[in-house]
Formats: sequence, C-alpha cells, structure tokens
Amino acid sequence: MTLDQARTLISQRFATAQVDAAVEGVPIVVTVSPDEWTTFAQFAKNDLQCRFFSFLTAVDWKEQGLEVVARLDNLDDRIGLMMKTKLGPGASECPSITPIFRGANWMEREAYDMFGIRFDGHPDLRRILLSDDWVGHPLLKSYAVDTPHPPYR
Amino acid sequence: MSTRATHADREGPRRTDEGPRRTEDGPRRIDLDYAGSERLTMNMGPQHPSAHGVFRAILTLEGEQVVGVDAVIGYLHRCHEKLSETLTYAQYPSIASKTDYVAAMTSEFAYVRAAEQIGKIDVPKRAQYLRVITSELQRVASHLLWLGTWCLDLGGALGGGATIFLYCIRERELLLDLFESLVGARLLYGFYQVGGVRYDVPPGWVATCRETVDLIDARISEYEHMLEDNPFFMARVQGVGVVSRALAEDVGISGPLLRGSGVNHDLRRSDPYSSYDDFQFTVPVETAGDCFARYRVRMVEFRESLKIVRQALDGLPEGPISSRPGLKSVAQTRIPKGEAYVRVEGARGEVGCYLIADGSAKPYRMKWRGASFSNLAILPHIIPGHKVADVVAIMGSVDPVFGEVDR
Amino acid sequence: MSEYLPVVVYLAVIVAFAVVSLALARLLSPSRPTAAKLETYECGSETFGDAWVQFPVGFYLVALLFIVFDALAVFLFPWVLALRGLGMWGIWTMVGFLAILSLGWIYAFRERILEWQ
Amino acid sequence: MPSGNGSSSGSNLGRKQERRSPVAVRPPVPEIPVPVWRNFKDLQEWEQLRQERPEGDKHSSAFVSITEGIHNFPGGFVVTTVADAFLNWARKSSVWPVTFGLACCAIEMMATFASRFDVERLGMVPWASPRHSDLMIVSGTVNIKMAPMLKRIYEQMPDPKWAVSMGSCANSGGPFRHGYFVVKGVDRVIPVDVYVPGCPPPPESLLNGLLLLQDQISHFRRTGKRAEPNPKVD
Repeated sequence: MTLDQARTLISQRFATAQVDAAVEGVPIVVTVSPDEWTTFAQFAKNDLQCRFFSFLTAVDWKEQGLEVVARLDNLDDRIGLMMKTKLGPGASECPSITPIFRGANWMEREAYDMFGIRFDGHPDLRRILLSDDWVGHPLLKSYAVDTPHPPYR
Repeated sequence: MSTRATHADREGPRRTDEGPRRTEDGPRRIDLDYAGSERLTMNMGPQHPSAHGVFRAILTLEGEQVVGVDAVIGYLHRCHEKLSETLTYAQYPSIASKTDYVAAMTSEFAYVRAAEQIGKIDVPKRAQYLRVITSELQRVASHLLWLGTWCLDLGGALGGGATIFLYCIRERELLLDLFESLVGARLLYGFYQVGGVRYDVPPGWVATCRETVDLIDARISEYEHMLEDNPFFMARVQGVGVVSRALAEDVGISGPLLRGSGVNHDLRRSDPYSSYDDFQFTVPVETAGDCFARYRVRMVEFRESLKIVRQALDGLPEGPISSRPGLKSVAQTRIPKGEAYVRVEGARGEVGCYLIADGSAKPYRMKWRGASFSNLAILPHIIPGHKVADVVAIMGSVDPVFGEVDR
Repeated sequence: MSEYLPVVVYLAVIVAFAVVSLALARLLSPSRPTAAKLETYECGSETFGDAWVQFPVGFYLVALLFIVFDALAVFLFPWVLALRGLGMWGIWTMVGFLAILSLGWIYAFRERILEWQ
Repeated sequence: MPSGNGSSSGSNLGRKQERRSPVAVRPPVPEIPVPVWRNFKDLQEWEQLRQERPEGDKHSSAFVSITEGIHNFPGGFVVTTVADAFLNWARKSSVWPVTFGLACCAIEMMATFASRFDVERLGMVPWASPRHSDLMIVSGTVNIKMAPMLKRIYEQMPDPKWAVSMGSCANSGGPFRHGYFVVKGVDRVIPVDVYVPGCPPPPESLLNGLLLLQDQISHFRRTGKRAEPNPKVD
C-alpha cells in the first residue's frame, strides 16, 4: 500500500473529502465533514490498515469555530494520515471514535476538558486534567491565560 | 471553600466495574461474588512511593486481585499548551524541556524541529550530530533512572531494590556531569534552539564522553547479571502485564512498550531525522509483550544508544553549530504561516509536536503529543486481573513521566 | 533463688526503657489533634469506601498455617540448646514431633492453600 | 464574556469570569487577551497570602509550663537553655523527609537522596509515609487540583514538622506562574520554612537549604518566637 494508492482509495470512497498535504511531515491530510468522521475512521482502520492511533486534539479558529484533528499511522507501510473536521462556528458537538480506537478515550476526554467539545458516543466523558468542578474550557482563545481561580490565586 | 477534587462525589456516568462507594443516601451496594469476598475500593493516590510522580489509581480489589482501575491524572497540569501560545519561539524550548523532564533533550528536539520544518530553517551538519549525541546520551540517562526507580519499586527502599537504584543513579551522575560541562545545567537544558544548538563542545569533552560511554557499557552487563540471575526479579516480571499487539496499536503506545509487543517501529529508523541514517544501529523487538520484554528492549537500547554516540563522536564534522548564530537572531525568529506535525523518538516513545504558526513570533496553537500520555492510557486495559504487587511492576515498566502526561 | 536475679533485672530494664521513652515522648511532643491529622491517611486524598469488608478466606488460612509453624519454631530453640544432654533420645522425640507437624503441612500442600486462587 | 480585558489596566486583582449563556452563535471572539504580568507589587501582598506557622507547635504545653517554672527560678535559665539546646540538637539531626516528589525537582531530590549527594549523612532518612516524617520537601509545581491533597498530607504529618519549598515552581509558581491552573507558590497552601531557589535547584543548593533548615531548628528558642536572624544568611 503506497501513498498514492491510499490517496486514490480515499478519493474513491469519500468524494466530499479534500485530500491535500497542508501539514508538514504528514503525507496525507484529509478533511471530512463531522458526520463522516466515524465512517472515515473505520475506513482508515480497516482498508488503509492505519491501526496505530497517534493522537486526537482540537484547534480553536476563533470565528470559524472549532476543528478536531486526529492522526493515524500505518506502521508497516509508513503511511501517516491526518483526519480533520471543522465543527462550524459555535458548534461543539462531534461524534466519538472511541468505539473504533480505544486510545481515543483519554484524548477525547482531554479535548472535552480543554475545548468543551461534547463527543457523543463516548463511554465516560468527564474532565481528565482539570478538577471536576472547574468552570470554563481553558484552551479556547477567549480564555485569558491567568484567569484567577479562588482560593489559591 | 477549597476546591475538593474528589473521586467520590463525581456525578458523571458510573463505570460498570466500579466498586461500592459510600453514597450518603441509598443503601450501600455490596457486590458479593462466589468467593464470598466483598470488593474493597483502594486509592493508590498522588503521594505513593511507586507512583512515579503524581498519579492516582483508584483500584477496586477482591482480596489481592485487582478488578477495576480508574486512573485520575491532572495533578501536574501546568498549562503547557496555553502558555506556548504566549511565549515566543526562543522562549518556549526551555519550558518544553519541562514536559518530559527525565528526557529533557528529546522534548526540546520535537518543538524546535517543528518550528524549523514550518520555517524551512536548515540545521548545519555539526548541530545535527550534536543533537544526535545529546539525545542519545539523554536516552541512556533516562533509561538508567527508569531501571533505578523500577527496581526500587519492586524491591522496596529497605529491601533489595535500593542497590540497583544507587548503582543507576551513580552512573547517571556521570552523564549529568557531561551535560553540565556541555550546557551548564544538570536536568533541564535550553540547549536546543530554532536553527541549531546553543553551545559548542568544550575542549576535552569528547574524550571524557568516550570514557563515560565505555564505563557505562561495562556496567550495563553487570546490572543484567545482577537482575536476570535473581529468581525473585524474574518471577515478578515474566508474564506480568502482557500487552497484545492489537491493543498496543489501538491505544497508541509507542517506544519500548510498542517494541516489547512485537511491532518493529522506531522513528529513528522508519522516519530518519537529523542525520540518523548515517549511523548503524539495530532496533530491538521482543514479542512477549510482558514487563520482561519491555525490560529486555530497554537494556538492548542502552547499548544501541551508546553505539550511536560512539559513531557520532567519531564522525563529528566541523562547522557552525547554528544557522542563526547569537541569541539576538534567534529571539527574532518569525515562522511564516503553516502547520507541521513532527515526531521524535524520545526515551518513552513518539514525542510529537503539532505546531500551527500564524507568521507572528508566537505559535497560534501547539499540541504536545506526549508518549507517556498514551502509554499510561494502556494501564486500565491491562491491570485488571493482576495482584496489587503486579500493579507496581506494570507501572514501573510503563515508565510514565507526569510532566508529559498532564502537560 | 538468687540465680533468677539477672532475669528480674533484665525484665526491669526492659520495662523501664519502654515506660521512660513513651513518657518522654508524651511529655515533649506537642499535641495538636487537628481534624485532618486524625483522618486515615490514604495517599493524600480523603478516604472513601469502607475498610471493614469481608476479606477472602485465603488470608485467614495462611495466618493459621503461620501460627502452627511458629509454635514449631518456638519448641525448636530450647531443644537445640539442650541437645547435647539429651542424646539420641532427644533427636528421636523431635523427629516424631516434626513428623506429626508435617502431616499438617502435607494437608495444606494438597489443599493448595498457599497457591493464591 | 470578559469585556475588553486586553485594555484593562493590571490594577484590578481578579476579573470575574461570568458564565456564558448558551447562545447558539457566539459573538465575535476578541483578540487573545494580553496576559497581565503582575509580580508581587509589595511585601504586603506576599505577607497577606502567606500561610503562617501555628503558634506552640514546637513544644507540648506540659513541657512549656515546667520550663516556665524553672526559668523563673533564679539561675534556672541554665537548665532551660541546656534542655532547649539538647532538644533542638536531637530534632535537628534526625529530620526525616517524606518522599513526595511532584515534578522535575523530584528527580533532583532523588539525586540528592542517592549516594553522591547523600542526605543520610545529615541524619535524613527519606521515608514514604507522612506519618513517620518531620519534613516535607515540596519539589515541583503545585497546581489547583493538587493543592488540597498537598495540604492534607502536610496536615497528616505529626508535629513538630517543617516544610522546604524546593524549586522556583514551589517558591512562586516559577516558569508556569502565569498558568491558569498553577498555584503561585506553595506558601499559599502550607507554611514554608526554607525556600530553595533554582529550576531545578542542583543537589548542592538543596543540601544548602537543608543545612539552613537545620540551623533554623537548632536556633529555635523555647519561647516559641521566630528564630533570630541567621548570621550566616541575613
């Protein structure tokens, strides 16, 4: 399975997905719509053999809203694949890929903790890094760096 | 009102394998199973001798058997990713070394390479060699600390475990002296900068480095005899914490853990960076996937790293050490708009830095892919079924560093 | 009667040492029983769940086995000291005693008490 | 939404973070607010937030009453000062630190506990449980989730107990001082006796801090007042 075989396979199966290489160091970058997120992840795991789950995170593009980024790897054929999906301004709902990749469990909990993205389908979505009663999601661009938090500030 | 971050009054959906917990209102739910024993919820909390830092595991026990693990992390969350959006490309590398503070060199390596990849900044050959030497020495120092604290956990400070700990820290001090003479700091360095490295090799450093490398190489075989001829160590380590290959890739563990489960994946070989392809070294792979396999992989990695250091020292080219000499030119680096995800083979696995630059002196967004975060995520999958003593052995073989887990 | 004097003195010294050190500790150490200090220590977080649970029976069996062989060890010590005076008769009685106790050990081994289920 | 906080001067101590109403489309998000770098304006703010040691946690009331009686007896000061010196010497030379490592400084603390920079020659046995130890070396960053745990562990140590704040993260939040989740110095959580600067402080400076702590213990007077200024340092 070479890179361009993977690209052709992707463009056949997912017509709406844009395949480009905007990210340095990542050969294939695919942008899909949120409702195709889990099907694309399943497709990448089964057909492209990208079984290694590297990470999942989110980016706050201020006006354009949140974007969820995930990276998968096919270790044997050395294919690096990055999946992106834009949630649209104001939206913070995203389907969860934990049933497909067990590694996404903690990563999605962290994305929820830091960005407030609710992953539906996630078995146990609660805050992982911050304390359970923390108000606000710190990595959003509207959250000031040293927002005071009584009583220890 | 002090913020009480407690597990007990967490409202969220309950996990099935949770034990009984004292809820003030309803009657206490007791799970009685065939052995007639009731489940005990025990807290292996933030302050624990074998917690390797601040990790809290809420174990549900049946006598000695662990039935459920709920890992609580976040006790060392230091807002790395938010701070990286307010610090320039020259300021952040020294903070980046605080993510994986046991292997600080490779942490800075990832951030600096990400910035160079976006800005298309070339790194002179000598700087690449210096980077290889320091990150390989750092891998040996980190593995030494892993071996020491792991045997401390297995044997206990007053039991047999402390001997290996004292030996390993003694060897590690030799390496830290090397780093201190090269960079001036023992544990957290600001050695890497965008475009190259900050300090050049002082005179006589290469000679002492060769002596230290030979000395450590001899000592490693001494440890191996000491451990592998010890029946207690072998009994506690073999067949404990088995990670299958499918589970390993599914959770995304990397480094010695992945190679211990039979996956031949080493970033220095599969995605060579910073002139790693100039050196000959073998990538150790074990198939058993238990604590002993991970131990064997790391012991072989000791020697491979020392071999790489020797080859790098022989072929150290002359020339500049940074394409942006002087701190002033580094301070004004402006990275053009772009994104990059760069991976470096750290001591614990794939340390990645996903950087989004917006043309200003500070990154727009920086995601740190810590190897220990995914490595730790495997614990709830492999611990149930083991005894409490094995939990300690598995935690040590996973070797998490909590600056990288909690970022 | 007088040869028991050293034993009495020895016991007195033991008791005196214990009493004096405890009394000094109680006298000198400041006592500030705050609520958090009296809480049971559970690695930093406050305790939840209950410690008084029904433990599996395995622990109890191992404890019983220990008591049996501990009593055996207690008898061995004086026997070894006096062995020179006892001669062969002493050895045979101890062999009989050990044989009886090894019956218990064989039973425990067959019941696989020590292998933890 | 925090209104225009980029322009607000740094004087107001805490900007309240109102809870956002769940509006579907959020108003345009302002530029990332410039963090307000605010150091201690003056000593009062530090004093106001600093935790004080409770009075009378060095000697039991019985001991104080007995020595008070002897002290008023003419010429009795010889007895009390000798008793004090002996007691301080005993406490100073067996201060047991609890192995409580938080972050990078814990690795340097381990190096100090190991054989090259040995603390056992100072009489310090690194012990795992706070119930048997007298000294807590806070080595690493204390964040808001860890602060209640740290306070509980400090409380569960028997009196008399001391605390050493190791590293600039524990002293004042250090390089992570402007993080939203980091407590700006451990002396807001527990009373600290010796501050060891450095990031991470090399074992030599930690040993120096521990020696200063021993000096402080040995100079402690029965009257419970703060030890006189240490000639070597101040």
